Amino acid sequence: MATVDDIPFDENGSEEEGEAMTAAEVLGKLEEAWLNEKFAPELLENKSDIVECMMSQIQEMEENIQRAKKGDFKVSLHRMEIDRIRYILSSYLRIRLKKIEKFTSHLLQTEATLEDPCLSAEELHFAKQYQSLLESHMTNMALKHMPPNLQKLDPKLTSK
Amino acid sequence: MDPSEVEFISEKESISIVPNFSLDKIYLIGGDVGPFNPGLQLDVPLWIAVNLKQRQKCRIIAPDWMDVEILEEKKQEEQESKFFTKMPCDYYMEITQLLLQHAPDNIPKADEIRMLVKDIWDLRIAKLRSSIDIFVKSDVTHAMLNYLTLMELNTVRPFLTKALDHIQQLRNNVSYGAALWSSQD
Amino acid sequence: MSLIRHSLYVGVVEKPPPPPLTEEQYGEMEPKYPEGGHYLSVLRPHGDDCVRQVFEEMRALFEQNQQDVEKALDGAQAEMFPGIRMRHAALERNKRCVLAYVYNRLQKIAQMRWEFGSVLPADIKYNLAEQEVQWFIKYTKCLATYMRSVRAEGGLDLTQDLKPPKSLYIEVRCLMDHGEFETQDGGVILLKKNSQHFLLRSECEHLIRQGVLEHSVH
Amino acid sequence: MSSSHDSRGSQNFEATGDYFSLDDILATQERIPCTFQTEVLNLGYIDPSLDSSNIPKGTKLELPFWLAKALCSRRKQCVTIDLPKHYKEVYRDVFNADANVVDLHKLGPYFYRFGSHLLHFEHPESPDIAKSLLKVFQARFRDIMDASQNAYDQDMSKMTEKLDEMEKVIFFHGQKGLKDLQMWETREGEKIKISEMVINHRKRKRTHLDES
Repeated sequence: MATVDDIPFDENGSEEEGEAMTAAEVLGKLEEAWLNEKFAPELLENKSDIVECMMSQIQEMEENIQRAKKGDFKVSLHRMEIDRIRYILSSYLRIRLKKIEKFTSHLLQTEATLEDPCLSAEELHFAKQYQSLLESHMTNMALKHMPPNLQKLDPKLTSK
Repeated sequence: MDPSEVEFISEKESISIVPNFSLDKIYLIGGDVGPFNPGLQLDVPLWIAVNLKQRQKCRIIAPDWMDVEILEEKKQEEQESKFFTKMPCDYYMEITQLLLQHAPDNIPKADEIRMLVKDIWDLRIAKLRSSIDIFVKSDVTHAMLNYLTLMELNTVRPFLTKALDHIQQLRNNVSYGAALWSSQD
Repeated sequence: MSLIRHSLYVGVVEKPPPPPLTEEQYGEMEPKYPEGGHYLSVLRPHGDDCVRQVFEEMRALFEQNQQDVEKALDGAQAEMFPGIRMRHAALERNKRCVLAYVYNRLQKIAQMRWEFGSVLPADIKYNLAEQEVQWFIKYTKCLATYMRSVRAEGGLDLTQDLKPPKSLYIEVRCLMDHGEFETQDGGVILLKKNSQHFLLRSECEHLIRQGVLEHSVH
Repeated sequence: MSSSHDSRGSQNFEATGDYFSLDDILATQERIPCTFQTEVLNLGYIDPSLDSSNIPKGTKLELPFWLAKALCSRRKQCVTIDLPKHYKEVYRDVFNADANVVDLHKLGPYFYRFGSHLLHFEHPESPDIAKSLLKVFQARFRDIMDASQNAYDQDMSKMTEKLDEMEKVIFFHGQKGLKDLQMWETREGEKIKISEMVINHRKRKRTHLDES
């Protein structure tokens, strides 16, 4: 039976400047990104490679745990670690999502002009959907009932 | 940031334990831990130490700085210095809290330690408040708050960012007003 | 033409913004505050009637302005101009107030998804306009799509893991009869009022947040 | 989440970001003494005391900021404005003497925000107003900070009722920091809690049931 100790470390490390990172290094990067995002008022560049790498680390570890003996003492430590990492991941993505909701139109406007996209592909999709939900609701509830020259949202006023 | 999050970060710190069981190395995502041999001291992350202690699988060794004499000296130094002194550990507050909660039997003179850490904390927070007040009243735009720990900074952070935003706005008003004045001359 | 006396925002968050241009000196408004300047987290009923009144006022202001603009084009520019400007300002102000009202309600409704979960209590729903209920459903979908798209099987539920984990299992007390509950390892337990359980934190966080279970800390 | 760090100058109170802000809507509702420099046809009804269908030239009215601003643009000034009294020199002198005793809430719950908006009119006293706003806050800051950090258990309404809205926000952030720390020290913070909205919803339901 395979044990949880058979996790290969370096195989899944993401590439940065040609050097493979260990899982521990990726985790360190994730923690750094999380704290930076927490303290920055604006949305920072996405780190989706790190997120993806950690997600697959967790997944792999979970699969290994499935195969391990129940009640194994080691297993509980692995599970606790997974819980800790999952907390960082979800807190990190949550902070970003809240910022995206707050600055949607501004972010969508500037995203096109940026060399490195700030939003991940999934976040961009969310932002676009959210923006269109917002706009159509504003139109239906308010703007379309207003006199013709007042039916537009002035992006200069409303995007932050 | 909630203090529980600062504590969460501090739980990564390494701490010595003496296990009473044996187990091979564990390959965690965050790095290897172990092997564990009964009676043999080793370093593990704090969250593991606390977990093992809760299951009565180890004895925790208090960090060097968690010592009445050292802390008394530290307190003295903090009292005498105008500035913040460097703390022996960036997570002194969190680690004290966690160890005194989960392993008071492993910490010599636990109550005295608790008092001393609290005293040092209070001294530093009072200093922090005066520095903030001086900062707000002065015209400088950057403060050097060396040697502050994350937990200390964290207790004033939301409040401070709001206050500084507000001050910044009012300062901008002044320069805006001054610019108007000169353009009218 | 008369400006309609209305009190927009009876339906808004607990702190009512002022009414836009009203008939008598714009109406004195003492905003009532819950502690801390935070808005109450439960929405009052949607102020349909008030909003409709604002739209009517806007229509009236707009029509009057159109007439005045025509007169201005016929040469009465100087006389008409100040009135046009005043009405235009009132129109923009009304627009801003209504939009802020709609927008701030939406923020609260989005927040509800995070706090109540994807099903709203009936009496909360009752306070929402039909379109707001629809918006809640669409937002829920949009969020679900995003959470599913975070790579790995099943995605990542961002509405849980709100606090740093301390232990795998936690002790909980049941605050109400909730019926059977299937645990992650396949077992079934009965969540009966006042019963106590030892559950995986990750499987009962939602139930705690929704007030079915209470987390006991010793 | 952190606040929006705006640092684009005083104009930003009216520029982006604040359009949907209820606080800003309330602040721009504060009134300013205005004198009409032109007659305005058909709008006499906005003030019942006018007793006329038009607003005659020379009429003095207190208009909300948003309206005064629209009538004051550089193109053509329909009204001239006077400073609201608590931004005048007499009051500025009072603030200078001891800003801490002043009840800013009474003087206008949006003392700073409205004051900043006032600069828009480029009144000759604008630079002094701007300086005074900054000084008042600098002088009051210590008390606000200390009160917010010292007395979590005491009844703070005496303190907070004299604060401007912005000061209140700062005060409550301070209180929250202190409360969070205390919760952490007593290990209460570990507890996973019922969400705020669910609590409020339950409370309301209960009072509702009690009433009926």
